[in-house]
Amino acid sequence: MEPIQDLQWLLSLGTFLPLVGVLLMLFVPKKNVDLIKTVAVGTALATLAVGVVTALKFDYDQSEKLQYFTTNNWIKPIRATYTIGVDGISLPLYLLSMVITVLVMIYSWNHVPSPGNPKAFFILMLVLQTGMAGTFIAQDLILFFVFFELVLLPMYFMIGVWGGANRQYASLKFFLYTMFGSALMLVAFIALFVVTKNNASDPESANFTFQWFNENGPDVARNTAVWIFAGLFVGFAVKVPMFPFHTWLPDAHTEAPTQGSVILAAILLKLGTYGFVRIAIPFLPQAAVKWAPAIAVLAVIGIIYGALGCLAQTDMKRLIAFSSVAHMGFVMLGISTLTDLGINAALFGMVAHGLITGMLFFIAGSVKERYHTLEIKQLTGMLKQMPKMGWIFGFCAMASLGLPGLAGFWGEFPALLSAWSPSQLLVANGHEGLFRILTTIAALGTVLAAGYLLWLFQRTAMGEPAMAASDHGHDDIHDVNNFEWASWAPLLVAIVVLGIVPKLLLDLSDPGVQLISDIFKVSGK
Amino acid sequence: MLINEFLLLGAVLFCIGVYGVIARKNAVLVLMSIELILNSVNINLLAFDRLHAVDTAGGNDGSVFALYIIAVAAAEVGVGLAMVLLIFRNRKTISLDDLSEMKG
Amino acid sequence: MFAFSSPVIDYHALAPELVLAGGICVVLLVDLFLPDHRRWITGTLSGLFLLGALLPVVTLAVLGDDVRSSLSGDGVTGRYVVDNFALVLKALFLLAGYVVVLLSAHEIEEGGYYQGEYYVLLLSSVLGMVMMASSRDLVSMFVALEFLSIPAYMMAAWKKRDRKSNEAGVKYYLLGVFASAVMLYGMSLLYGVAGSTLLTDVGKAVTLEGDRAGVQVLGVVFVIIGFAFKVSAVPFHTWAPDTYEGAPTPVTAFLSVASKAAGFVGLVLLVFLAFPQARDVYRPFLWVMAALTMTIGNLVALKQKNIVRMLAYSSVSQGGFILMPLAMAFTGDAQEASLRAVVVYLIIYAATNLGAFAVIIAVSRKTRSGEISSFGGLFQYAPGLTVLMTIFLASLAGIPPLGGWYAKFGAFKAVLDAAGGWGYSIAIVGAVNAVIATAYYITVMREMWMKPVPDGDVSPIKVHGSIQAALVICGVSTLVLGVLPGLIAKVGAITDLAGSLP
Amino acid sequence: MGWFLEHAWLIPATPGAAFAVIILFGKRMPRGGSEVGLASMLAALVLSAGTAYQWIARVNDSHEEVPAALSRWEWFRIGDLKVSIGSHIDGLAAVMLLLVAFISTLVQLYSMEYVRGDRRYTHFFAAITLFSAGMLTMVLAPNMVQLLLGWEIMGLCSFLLIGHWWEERANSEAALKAFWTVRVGDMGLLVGIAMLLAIFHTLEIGAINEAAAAGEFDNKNLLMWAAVALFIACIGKSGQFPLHTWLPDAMAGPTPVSSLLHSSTMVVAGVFLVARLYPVFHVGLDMNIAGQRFNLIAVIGGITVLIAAGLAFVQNDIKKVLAYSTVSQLGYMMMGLGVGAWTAAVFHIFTHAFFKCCLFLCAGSVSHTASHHSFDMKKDMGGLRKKMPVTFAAWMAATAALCGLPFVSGFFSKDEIIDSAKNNDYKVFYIVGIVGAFMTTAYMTRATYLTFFGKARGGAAHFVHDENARDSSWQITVPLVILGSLALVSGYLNAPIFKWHWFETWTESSIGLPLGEGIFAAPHPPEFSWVSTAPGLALVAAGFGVSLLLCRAVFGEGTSGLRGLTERNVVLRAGHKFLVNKYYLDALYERVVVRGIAHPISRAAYWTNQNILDGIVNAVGQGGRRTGDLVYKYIDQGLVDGAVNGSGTTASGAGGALQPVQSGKVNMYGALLFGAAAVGGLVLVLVNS
Repeated sequence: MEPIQDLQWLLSLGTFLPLVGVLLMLFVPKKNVDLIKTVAVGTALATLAVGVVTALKFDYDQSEKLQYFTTNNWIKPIRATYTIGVDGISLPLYLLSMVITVLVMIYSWNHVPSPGNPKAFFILMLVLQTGMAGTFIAQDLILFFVFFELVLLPMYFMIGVWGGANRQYASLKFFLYTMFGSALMLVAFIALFVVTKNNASDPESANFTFQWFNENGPDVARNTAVWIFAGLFVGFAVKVPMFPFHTWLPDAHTEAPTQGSVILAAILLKLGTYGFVRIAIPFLPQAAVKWAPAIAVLAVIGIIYGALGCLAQTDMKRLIAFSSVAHMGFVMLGISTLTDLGINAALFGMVAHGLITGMLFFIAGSVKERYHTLEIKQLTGMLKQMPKMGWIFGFCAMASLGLPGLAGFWGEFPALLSAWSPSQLLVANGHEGLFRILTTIAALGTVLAAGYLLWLFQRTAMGEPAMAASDHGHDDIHDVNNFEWASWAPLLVAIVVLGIVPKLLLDLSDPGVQLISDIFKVSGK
Repeated sequence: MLINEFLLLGAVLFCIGVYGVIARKNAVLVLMSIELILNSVNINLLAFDRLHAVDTAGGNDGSVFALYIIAVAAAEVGVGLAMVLLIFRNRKTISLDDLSEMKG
Repeated sequence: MFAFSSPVIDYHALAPELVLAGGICVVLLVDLFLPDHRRWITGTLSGLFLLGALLPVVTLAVLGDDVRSSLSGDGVTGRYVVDNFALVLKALFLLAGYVVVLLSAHEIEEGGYYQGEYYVLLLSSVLGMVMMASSRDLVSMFVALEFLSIPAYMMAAWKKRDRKSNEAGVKYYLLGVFASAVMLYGMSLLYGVAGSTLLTDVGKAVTLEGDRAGVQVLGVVFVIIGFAFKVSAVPFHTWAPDTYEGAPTPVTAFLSVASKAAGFVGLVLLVFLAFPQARDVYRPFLWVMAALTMTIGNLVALKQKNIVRMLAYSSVSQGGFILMPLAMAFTGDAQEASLRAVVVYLIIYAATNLGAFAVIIAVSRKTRSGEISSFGGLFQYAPGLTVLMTIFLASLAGIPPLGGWYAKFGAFKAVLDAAGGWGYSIAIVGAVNAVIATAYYITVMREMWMKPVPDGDVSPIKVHGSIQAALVICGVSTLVLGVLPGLIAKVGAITDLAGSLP
Repeated sequence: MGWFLEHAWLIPATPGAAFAVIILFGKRMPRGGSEVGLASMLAALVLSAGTAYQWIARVNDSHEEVPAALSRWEWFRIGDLKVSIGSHIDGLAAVMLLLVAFISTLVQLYSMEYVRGDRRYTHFFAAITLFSAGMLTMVLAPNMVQLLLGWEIMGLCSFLLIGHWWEERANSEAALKAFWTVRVGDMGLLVGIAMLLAIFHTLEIGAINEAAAAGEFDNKNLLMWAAVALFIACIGKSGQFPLHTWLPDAMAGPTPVSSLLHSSTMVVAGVFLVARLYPVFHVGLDMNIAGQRFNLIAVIGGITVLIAAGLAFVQNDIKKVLAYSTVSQLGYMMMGLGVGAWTAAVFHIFTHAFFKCCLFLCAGSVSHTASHHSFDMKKDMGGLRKKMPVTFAAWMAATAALCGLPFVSGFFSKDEIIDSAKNNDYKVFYIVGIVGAFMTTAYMTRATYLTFFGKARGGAAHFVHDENARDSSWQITVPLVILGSLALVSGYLNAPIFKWHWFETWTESSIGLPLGEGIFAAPHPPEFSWVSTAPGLALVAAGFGVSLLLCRAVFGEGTSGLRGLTERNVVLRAGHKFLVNKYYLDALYERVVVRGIAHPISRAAYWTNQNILDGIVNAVGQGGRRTGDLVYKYIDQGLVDGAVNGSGTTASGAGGALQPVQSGKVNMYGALLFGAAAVGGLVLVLVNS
């Protein structure tokens, strides 16, 4: 299948533009805050503009093909190339990363968390943007790895410097956890390369491009494949995060500044799931078949477990953080079915979770800013003191618990459908029963989701305002302000639109997903 | 020719030297033990040199090597003694056990 | 017995060495006639000479790949040669030396110590390294080794009124000499086996077969130890922390980068030229050494409070990562990859580590302390330095897109190319260690970014020009090598190493 | 296929749009957006009337099986699974559309007066409009996904409406309870849909029904489970035993909400689903097939009929009485479907909507006008019949219908169900049916007595003695009149006694099963005969008599031995207590299940997270460290630093262990150096030679 090669510069531009902005900002004196913010937001907007152009010029009739495809030598001796391109699977995430960055920056305009220093803060966000966008367009393992790691340090500093009370511990945990994952992941990458190279008919043509692995990965001997997959699994699972590698997430989310949480939830977590869809599954199909049941089980454990964790929380933000574990559980469940339905659901779930949980974290941040606490006990009666904020919160809660007609639903429901009838290969291996049990348990997860989200909503938004909140002065408890509107409105609209017209995303991702799921249709392989 | 005897001698000297380095607390004695090792090396080299001069057409690398070693050893000892003097000046002792300010 | 026939000398090939040698004499002489306040000129001079020596290296490189024996003639040919491998490393040593000169400028000037001599020693040590790169013979290797070591001993003890510095020097000296004595013993055995000191001859002879197998093994082991000491591989690393801590910081930088690199050059020459058939001896030996070096270096580093000492241990563990591919040199088809890995690693590591030391020197000029805690809140008053330090540390930790990642990547690729149990096992050990290592690099970052300023003094740091230059050189190369490793990835092809088995 | 049939999608779309308008601009409108809501409902009513008309025409034109009128657009597609959105109009859908639109319109009209001046007037209308939109969406859903969409939207709105006055904790609790209970059922819906997809490889309702009826599926067993799963959803939504407990609490919302919720929308959704997918249930659960022992649907329905009716006796809150009566009526519908009386059951939905809505609105009218917004029959009501003639008349008509007195609507629907039970030889359910009828009459008599007869009490007293007090205003009474009269006459659409079978002919094609013959066949509705209805009617009369006597004795003037009997007699007190506590089901759910999950279990899980999981990583790390440390860390601080501290501490531990090596003594270093060399050399020599 020939990739489409027009406008080759477009993706590189969109990815590296933020770095240009960083360079500019380096020369802006620290004192000149407004200029700094302007440059940063300007860069982000420009990047987004490029992204929009990318979306407009994208050929939606061939969304299964890589487009804007470029390939150049990068590190000849190890056969790593600078190969980039987007298809229907990566385009939404690519754009999402840009949108989120812009919104977060707008939000940050008057919400720079202590200890201030907007210059560094904005620079970090721009660097993050490059890393995120790059990960989604990379079509070469080494390139992917570099971008994948590029987001690590900025996020570490974002949490560690601008985070909450317990920030140093949280950031360190986040960092080392991820390092651990990616170290093994790197080893797995190289091992995969070496193995495929040795199998190949002409080893000289071996290289690190995805294309190579798509063609040669399936021939890897099953046992070897299973081991290599293990490495990939750990690397990605830590990022997702899947139970039991999730323990960094609640801390990181809770301690991170609002912007950090939003980016973390909206994009960073997706790097892991995207890795599964793009790399682990198609490169090592027969290992994927072996691993799928395990992944599914862990995913479902994650769903239930995350939900239970939520019910036990007394801190609003931490609760939202835990809910991510549950939601990503649904995504992974969808992926583990190895069916077109499931993987599409997973991709939709990624975007939806990005929008919804991102919003929830925004709200949590604004609430914290007004009430100076996120203790659920002290937050009652939000609806009374700031009705708009309260209802937006309610709306997001509903979206998050998977109400049909809102984005969240299309991540969960098809995942369940697919889990009930997983791919033929899995059925052939006699895992159907397992998956059906898991489906039922996962469905229970939806109930629990309704449980913790609405309970949270009831406890925080409904009822009469608690003394603690009301007596420390209504003056600074103002309703949604303009910056917040500006940064939230797009998300809210997107949640509704995607909820009503899921076609928008599904038509985009489906052709690409078909290619993946076809691997698992031909039985006997 | 009796190569083994030479090697044996070399080995013995080597061991004595090593023992000295490990056991002696006095910097100068340690230096001397190291000299012993170097000499054991020289004996080896020369012995082998002769051996190969007999059976192979290899040049007399051994003796050349030995010469280099002697020369370098001289330089080393020079530096070594200088240092011993240095620490003696600063601490009025050349016992190595006292050289343990930095550890861990 | 033998008629003496003088060898033919290829002056172009010898040019770098000659320039340096000349430089040594010039600096020595000039120093005599300089008034104290002008002494700094010696520093400038030696810097110039180092760069000057770089010129012929470049011309040689441009001129082409043909291997040229600097000295040729009966029984001399091939013992001291110039090939691409040699050129790359000569360049590395010269540049590293230059950066060290930049770093030294003030440190030495302030100490009120003899600058002239200092630079002379520095130059001669560099000369020794440059020679090491070209040696293809036990004798010349030995001479090169001593040539680079002896001045280093003295530099370590440079602050003659500082007890720590003396201690550092003496320890380094005694152990160094002891190690080289052991090495010599091994060399003598090898010579006995091979009947020639030419590495390639040794390579042919050392087959671990026949009745002298035991002797061969002993020889190989002892010789390796000599260099293992230089690269401070566990358990021959004991001198390193003490020496690094005691020695003047620029010297520490020099030791931890240049002389370590020289040691690795020696190991490479031995493994690839002298022991190609002795795999069963050096592989387990180096394997164990690599594993120990990485692990123990990291673990102890975690404990350190003093940043220089921490970097000392970190450099120990980094050494482990370089040993890793070396151990796999002739396993599977890792030959090419492992030579590459070592050379590339040396280059990137040099840039990064020197950079880190540059920052330390710059900062300690203000804080007057080597404690890690003294970096607290650096970000608030020296953001530039903080960012640079972050870059260097992250690079040491191997985080893309900074140079270090590619170095580590190369190492992993080499051992995985080797495949098989040896390769995979060490790869896993390496991966785990890579993570542990991050732990202590990150603690420094945390100090700089997230901790308060210990003494609340947030007056900005004045970084002197020469150090700025060093910082720029290191920072830029760290970044560039990280983003475009292709620039250096070509070097260290197996064909570059003359006389190695195809 | 007519314009209305084609554009049926407009019916839900209009209120949907109206919702958006109200939310966005409602506050700025003269009447707070209520006019938009009412207008949209009127529009919907007109449209659905048109639709119904055209459907009837369609049926009358053709003589054989009438295919449903479909108009669909692709919603999204994944691989070869296409999911459409649009409208699927057949008899059932047409009836429901008409019903929902009609009731909603009246309720909105009523509400404009009833909730006037409420603190969240606009919110109320927004929610109630969306609510109707949701129900309409579901009713004409061509496939399961759209059905689920409508289904869940209703759930959401019920949450908003029941919790309309969320300032009081009780209300928000009730709202949560409603949402959660329904949600538990929805689990079944989700899984059930997944099963249907697995069986039929499609989600189009029409296709599913055909395939099921024709037996074109390979896994009968799975179909059975699918039916069960879906039925669980119906239990939750339609408040069947044992998930009925949320319905009475749902009274926390404003009365119009209750009436809407309990008459035509929300609660009948479950029944509707069974009727809609009748072949799936019928085939999956082997209903009406010879030798069938256990008929799940009928059993659940039957139980519900009785227990709910029982509960209705002990309520003092008039709305609660009605609520339980709703539950038990829903039980009738379920039972009807279970015993194969599809038409009767659907018809009962139809009639029940009118009289139940009417009853609720009457109750609202009473409390709004007479009893100062109290709903307590014993405290604040009584003797209102004179002062509130209209309300009273409507109430009586509706009650008559509910009790199924001859020739009013209830008679034609409910008794049909009972008949069919007998006819399809389900003896037990026949008994259940007539006993239920007896109880219904009894508690309705009680409620009526307490409300309109006897002497006025509390709030009502003031009202009664107030000279110029009048019955409620027209916005309230008009709906009452309309509904009351419909309660009387609506039954004649399907009056077997007169051989009138219009309703049947219009809807029977929606059964999706061949009538009468074949293995997967629905039984024919029975012929009408006075004999079979006689016992039922007798019991109704008896119920009326007994109850009346009791009420006079207990609540009426004059002292009687019966007064306070439940306090004195142990057995009765026990029974009374048991009923008052709703068979302790709520206790079970709230105390055991909810608290269980919310507190111990989740706590445990969280504890595990903090201590075991983090701890394991940590313990791995702790390495050589003293166990005392471990214990301390485990118990004391929950937040054990996982991988980080772990490796950190091992490292420090190990590092510390290694430091002695670094003694600083040159000789030791030398010894180490040579020792290593010697050992290495020795080992390798031994290995290699």
